[in-house]
Amino acid sequence: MKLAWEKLQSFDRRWLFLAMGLAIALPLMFEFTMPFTTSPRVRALYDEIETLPPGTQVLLAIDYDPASKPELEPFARAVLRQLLLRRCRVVLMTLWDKAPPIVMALIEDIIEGEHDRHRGLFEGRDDPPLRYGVDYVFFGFKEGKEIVIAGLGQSFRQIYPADYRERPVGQLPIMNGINRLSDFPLIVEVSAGFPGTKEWVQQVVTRYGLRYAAATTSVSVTELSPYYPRQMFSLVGGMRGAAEYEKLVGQVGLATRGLNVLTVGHVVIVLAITMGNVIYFKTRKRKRGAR
Amino acid sequence: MRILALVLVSALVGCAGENHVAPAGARAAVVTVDGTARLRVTFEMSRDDGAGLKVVREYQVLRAHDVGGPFEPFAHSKVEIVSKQVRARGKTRSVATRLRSVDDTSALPGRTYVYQVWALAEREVGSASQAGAFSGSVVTRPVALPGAAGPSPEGPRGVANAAAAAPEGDDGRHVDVSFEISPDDGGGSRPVDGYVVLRATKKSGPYIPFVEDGAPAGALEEPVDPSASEDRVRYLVGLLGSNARIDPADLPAKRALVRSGQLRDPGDEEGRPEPLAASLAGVILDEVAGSRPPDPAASRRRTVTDTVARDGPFHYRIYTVPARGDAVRVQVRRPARPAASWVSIDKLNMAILLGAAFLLTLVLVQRASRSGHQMFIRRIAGIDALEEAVGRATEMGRPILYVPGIDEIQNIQTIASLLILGRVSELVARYDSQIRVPCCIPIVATVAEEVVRQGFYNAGRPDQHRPQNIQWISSEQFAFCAGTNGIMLRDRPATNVFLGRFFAESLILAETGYVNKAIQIGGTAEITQLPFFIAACDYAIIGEELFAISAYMTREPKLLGSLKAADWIKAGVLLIVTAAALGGLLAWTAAPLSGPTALVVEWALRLVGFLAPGT
Amino acid sequence: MKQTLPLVITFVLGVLFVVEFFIPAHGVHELTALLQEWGSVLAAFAFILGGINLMQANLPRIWRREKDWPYKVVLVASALVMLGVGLWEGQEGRTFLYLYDHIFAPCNATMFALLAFFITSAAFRAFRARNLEAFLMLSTAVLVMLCVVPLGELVALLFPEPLRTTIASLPSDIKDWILDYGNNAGRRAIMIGAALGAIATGLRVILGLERSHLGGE
Amino acid sequence: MPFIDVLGAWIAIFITFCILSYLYDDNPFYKLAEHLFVGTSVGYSLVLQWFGTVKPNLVDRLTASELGAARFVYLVPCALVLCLFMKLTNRYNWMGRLAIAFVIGIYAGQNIPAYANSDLLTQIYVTTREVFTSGDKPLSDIIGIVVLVVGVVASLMYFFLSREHKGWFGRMSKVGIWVLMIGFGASFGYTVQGRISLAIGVAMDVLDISRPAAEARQVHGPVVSAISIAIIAVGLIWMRRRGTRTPPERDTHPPSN
Repeated sequence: MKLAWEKLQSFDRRWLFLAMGLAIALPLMFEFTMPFTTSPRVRALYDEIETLPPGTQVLLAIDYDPASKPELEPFARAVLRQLLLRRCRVVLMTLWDKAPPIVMALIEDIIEGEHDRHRGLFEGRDDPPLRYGVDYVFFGFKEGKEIVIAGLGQSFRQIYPADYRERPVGQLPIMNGINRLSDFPLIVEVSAGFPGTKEWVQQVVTRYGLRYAAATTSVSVTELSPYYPRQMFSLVGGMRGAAEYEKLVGQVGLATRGLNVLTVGHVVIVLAITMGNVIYFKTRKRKRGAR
Repeated sequence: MRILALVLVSALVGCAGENHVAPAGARAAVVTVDGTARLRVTFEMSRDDGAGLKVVREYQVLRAHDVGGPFEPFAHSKVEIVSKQVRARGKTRSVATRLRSVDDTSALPGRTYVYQVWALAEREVGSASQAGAFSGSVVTRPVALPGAAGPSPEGPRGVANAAAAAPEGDDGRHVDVSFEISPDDGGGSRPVDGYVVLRATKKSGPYIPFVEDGAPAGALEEPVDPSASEDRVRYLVGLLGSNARIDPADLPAKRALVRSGQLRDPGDEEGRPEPLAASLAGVILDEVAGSRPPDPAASRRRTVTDTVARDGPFHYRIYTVPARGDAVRVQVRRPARPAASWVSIDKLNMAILLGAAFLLTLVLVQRASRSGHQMFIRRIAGIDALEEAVGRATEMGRPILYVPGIDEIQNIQTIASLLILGRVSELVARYDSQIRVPCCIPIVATVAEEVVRQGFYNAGRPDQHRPQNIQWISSEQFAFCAGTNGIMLRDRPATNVFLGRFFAESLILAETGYVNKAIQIGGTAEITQLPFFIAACDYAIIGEELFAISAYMTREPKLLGSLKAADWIKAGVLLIVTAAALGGLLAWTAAPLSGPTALVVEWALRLVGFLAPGT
Repeated sequence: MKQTLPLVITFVLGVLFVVEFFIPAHGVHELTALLQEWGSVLAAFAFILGGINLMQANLPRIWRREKDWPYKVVLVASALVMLGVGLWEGQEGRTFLYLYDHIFAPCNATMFALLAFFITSAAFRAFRARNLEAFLMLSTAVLVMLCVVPLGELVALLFPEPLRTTIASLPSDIKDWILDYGNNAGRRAIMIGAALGAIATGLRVILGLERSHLGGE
Repeated sequence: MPFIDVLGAWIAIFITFCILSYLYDDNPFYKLAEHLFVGTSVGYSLVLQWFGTVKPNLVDRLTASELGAARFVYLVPCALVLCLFMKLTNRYNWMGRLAIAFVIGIYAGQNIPAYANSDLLTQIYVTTREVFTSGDKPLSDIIGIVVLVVGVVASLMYFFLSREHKGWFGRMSKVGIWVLMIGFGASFGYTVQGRISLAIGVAMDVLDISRPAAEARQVHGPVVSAISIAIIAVGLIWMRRRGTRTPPERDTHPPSN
């Protein structure tokens, strides 16, 4: 028996890998749902958008790359959907060079695809179709990191004289009345790192008193939580936060499915730690006894 | 709605300079709005608006009694975001229209008016051309507001003690225009609607509006009405010199704090003014306000900051705009020029602290190098293990792997790591072993190569240096990680040293090293990655220890002296934090404060205020 | 000359960049901005140096048919193809993006995903309560992990209604408290300490006390 | 979706499993993916540097005639670059140090005020200010603030390097380590969520869950995944049979913890 513990001490870590692999793959294949609550940190943004009058211009900054897609994309989709259902007008931009394809896919899937082809988003409603330049616009990628953010605070039009299709701002009705960031009643950023939430807060949010909310990867949450709730009134952290948002919007999306997997994954890691400790204490006692 | 007149006027007077924005449209017209005593000025947006580099930031409308001028401001004449008005008026109108309009509600019946519409250019970010320098205007045909010409109401008195000067500690691009608001402001029989500042390059004019920069309430200052909370916010914000939002609920307390001139509102992490604890502020209010009556003159002062492009001189006029009738003009007596300053006032606290730190370091380094005796230095286990690990690698005939983090050379952790690499490679050379340095950034690899070469030279074995061992792998994080993994898996270094700035790859590297049974030393100041180094490496070097390694390894008195200096500064930090904490505790538990306790709290708050970081 | 000139350059530039922070006059900022731009140009050209370095390291191994040489061929070839296609087509080129999307991106994502597995093995191996410190670290980690996922909510279902809501929101409260205070205390101390270390290091470099990057010969 | 893109998706899935095979052990499939990955990334970053920095910041400026004589200022960075390339020679490689001194000088200097402001002053300031904003907070936050201040003080003591950690000082620095460990634990706990999320993302990609339905019908992710796993498994077994895969040598030194 004691020898067995000794053996376990040096047991092949590949079994752990297998356990983790199964913990991820199986819940994805066999769906199940778990109950979970929504936290005020996430709810704040949902409630804010629900009270926005139709036609409000909202800036949605998409600052992540494919590597962080699983954590952030579900939120981006959920919030974009909510904004459009509220008939808010969405101004999209990014400071990440790898993000434009992501934004284009978002536009294609949610705005153009669902609305025009399947009418999924506005099913059963009598809404007029969404028009580019009027109801939504994409300003493309801008090089320059935090300097660009500071510049946007002074003049949005200076930094983005034209959208990604080279259409001048003056010809985009959606931009009427928008000269700088403070003209947006709400700014939502989806951020995976630098340049991201921290730079937004440091460069413009406090300086111009912006209404600002952010969704970030869970790794950055520890770093950003001091900014909540003063600088950002809502902080959506990682897949859990995205799942909560999906719940609020009333849609079971990738994050909700992911959260189930996440739970199993966490349990596996906690079990691994427990097992490690049990083995450790068993073998330690043995060593002591031998002495 | 009945249109009395619609007049088309061609573009007139452009301001000085060939680079001005196109005037605010070729067409501008005035109509009276039926049933109300107001005139509506309609104009077409500038051709430059929404196109090209010269972006129009806002439009301003001035008024005169005849075409010859002088054109003066009237209430609400700023059309900053005109399109919002268009949208608000109804959805019947196309939002794409380029027509904008402004209502003049302060015109007097029976009198004739001419309007001048200015398009004010936004400054170009990062270039020398600045706001307000390039503007264009058009003038309308005269039009009369119908109705019997009554006696002109007596307007408010103008502003007092107006002055224009370059702000202190400025970069040479601003002029501050400051003045005391009209004595009639703040409720009375002659209400004031606001203030407008105009600028000219010649004393005789023309005086034009400008785009203010960073000024809290803008060129058009809202009146002070103590009963309206919104205005109180503006009033206080003006005093604090910041455009932050303040919770009106905290106003009385904050006002007393500020007015007393004793306590600067420290602001939060980003320098944004923020309410202090209500209880504490209340206490101080009683203390301070009781002993020092508020100074009415100080609280009535306003400052507007003008961003200018040229050297000047600039002349200013300040208009007090009444609710009805003509604005009252006050000329700022002396013109002002912007001045570039060599000292930044708001960073003075840091300059003092940093200067003291420099001095302390120099003194201790000097003393250490003169006395030369061994200074005590706490054990850093990871570094003690390094020598042994290098020896073991030599025995096994395997190389040492050294990763200087994956950040750019800009980062100080990378620089520190490269300096340590110099010491480590010296050690490696002495043991006659080899060192492999995979780098994520080419310039880091270049410096690393030089450093290792130097290390081998210092150890007296320059011929043993293999430049190809210092390798740029890839500047993509995970590709670098994959490549470095490859080195670990196939060259099987006996010791892995990870020092510098790491991100998510830290655990992959450390786990691969573990599987290969290498002795691993990981060190970083990156907080999110430290747990992984602690978990997967044999030795972890935490935060500041990283920066001390170089001194630790060499025991050079000079370097140890600088460590000592850092410790002294740390002691100072501890003292400050403890003092502030005690002050806070006192303020929180012993309210209401009196006598010495209040003094302690006040000094603690002052200390906190002094530490406010610059922007 | 070989030794003093680099030291002088470091000192002058270092002092300039420290002092620049305190001088508002814009002429100084323009100068430092220009110098920084040169720095970035230098760093960019180092990429070419890096490319040469890469060839120097790999081509001989291919000629000499060293172990794993076919993989080096793959490496060099894929680098050259990517470079050629990119320079020919530009950053937005179709082939360039195709290679990026279907080779680079999945590799990147999967490498990143390996962490989920490694974190398990690191947790198993290293998170053992050997002493109080280790115990604190592992118990905080476990607590946070359990509070992040909706396990607390699951447990709450076992309780009747008035208790249920309290229990359901408890985990996220605990998690946020640890985040705001426990986590921040250590974080701030590290930041303050590291800042002091960084300042001291910068100072040593500027003053020439540390010169392992320039000395010698 | 055109076939070429379907093929791309297949390649991506196969490469994903090649990398994942590293979890089993280092093997030729992983090696292939690894070298492909490093190679493409090198090419990619070179292209990015060319279009992002070298061309706009140097080449375009030197050739821009409207800048006039002012553009000759950009000959200075050219000279620095030349110095850097002198490192390739044997005789003049010391000139590389000039370029290195330039770079190190700039960044060493720049970091001093930056750290003093953003990390040192800000963190001290935030910590002290927190004490004064505690008036109307709930008890849990008051306790938190006390923990915070004591924690910061104690952990800073741990970083004293020129003083022996004995007596009361030693005890405080011990408390400091505890605080640091709690912080690391929290950080670890949060990171787990992020890392597992990434693995979930990869799993969703190969299983077609995150793919639009129309694409999924063409790609057949689960099938391709199964085939990829089969290919890799069969390949590994076959190679082991042929003995091409040399077993990793195990050395004798005790496992290090």
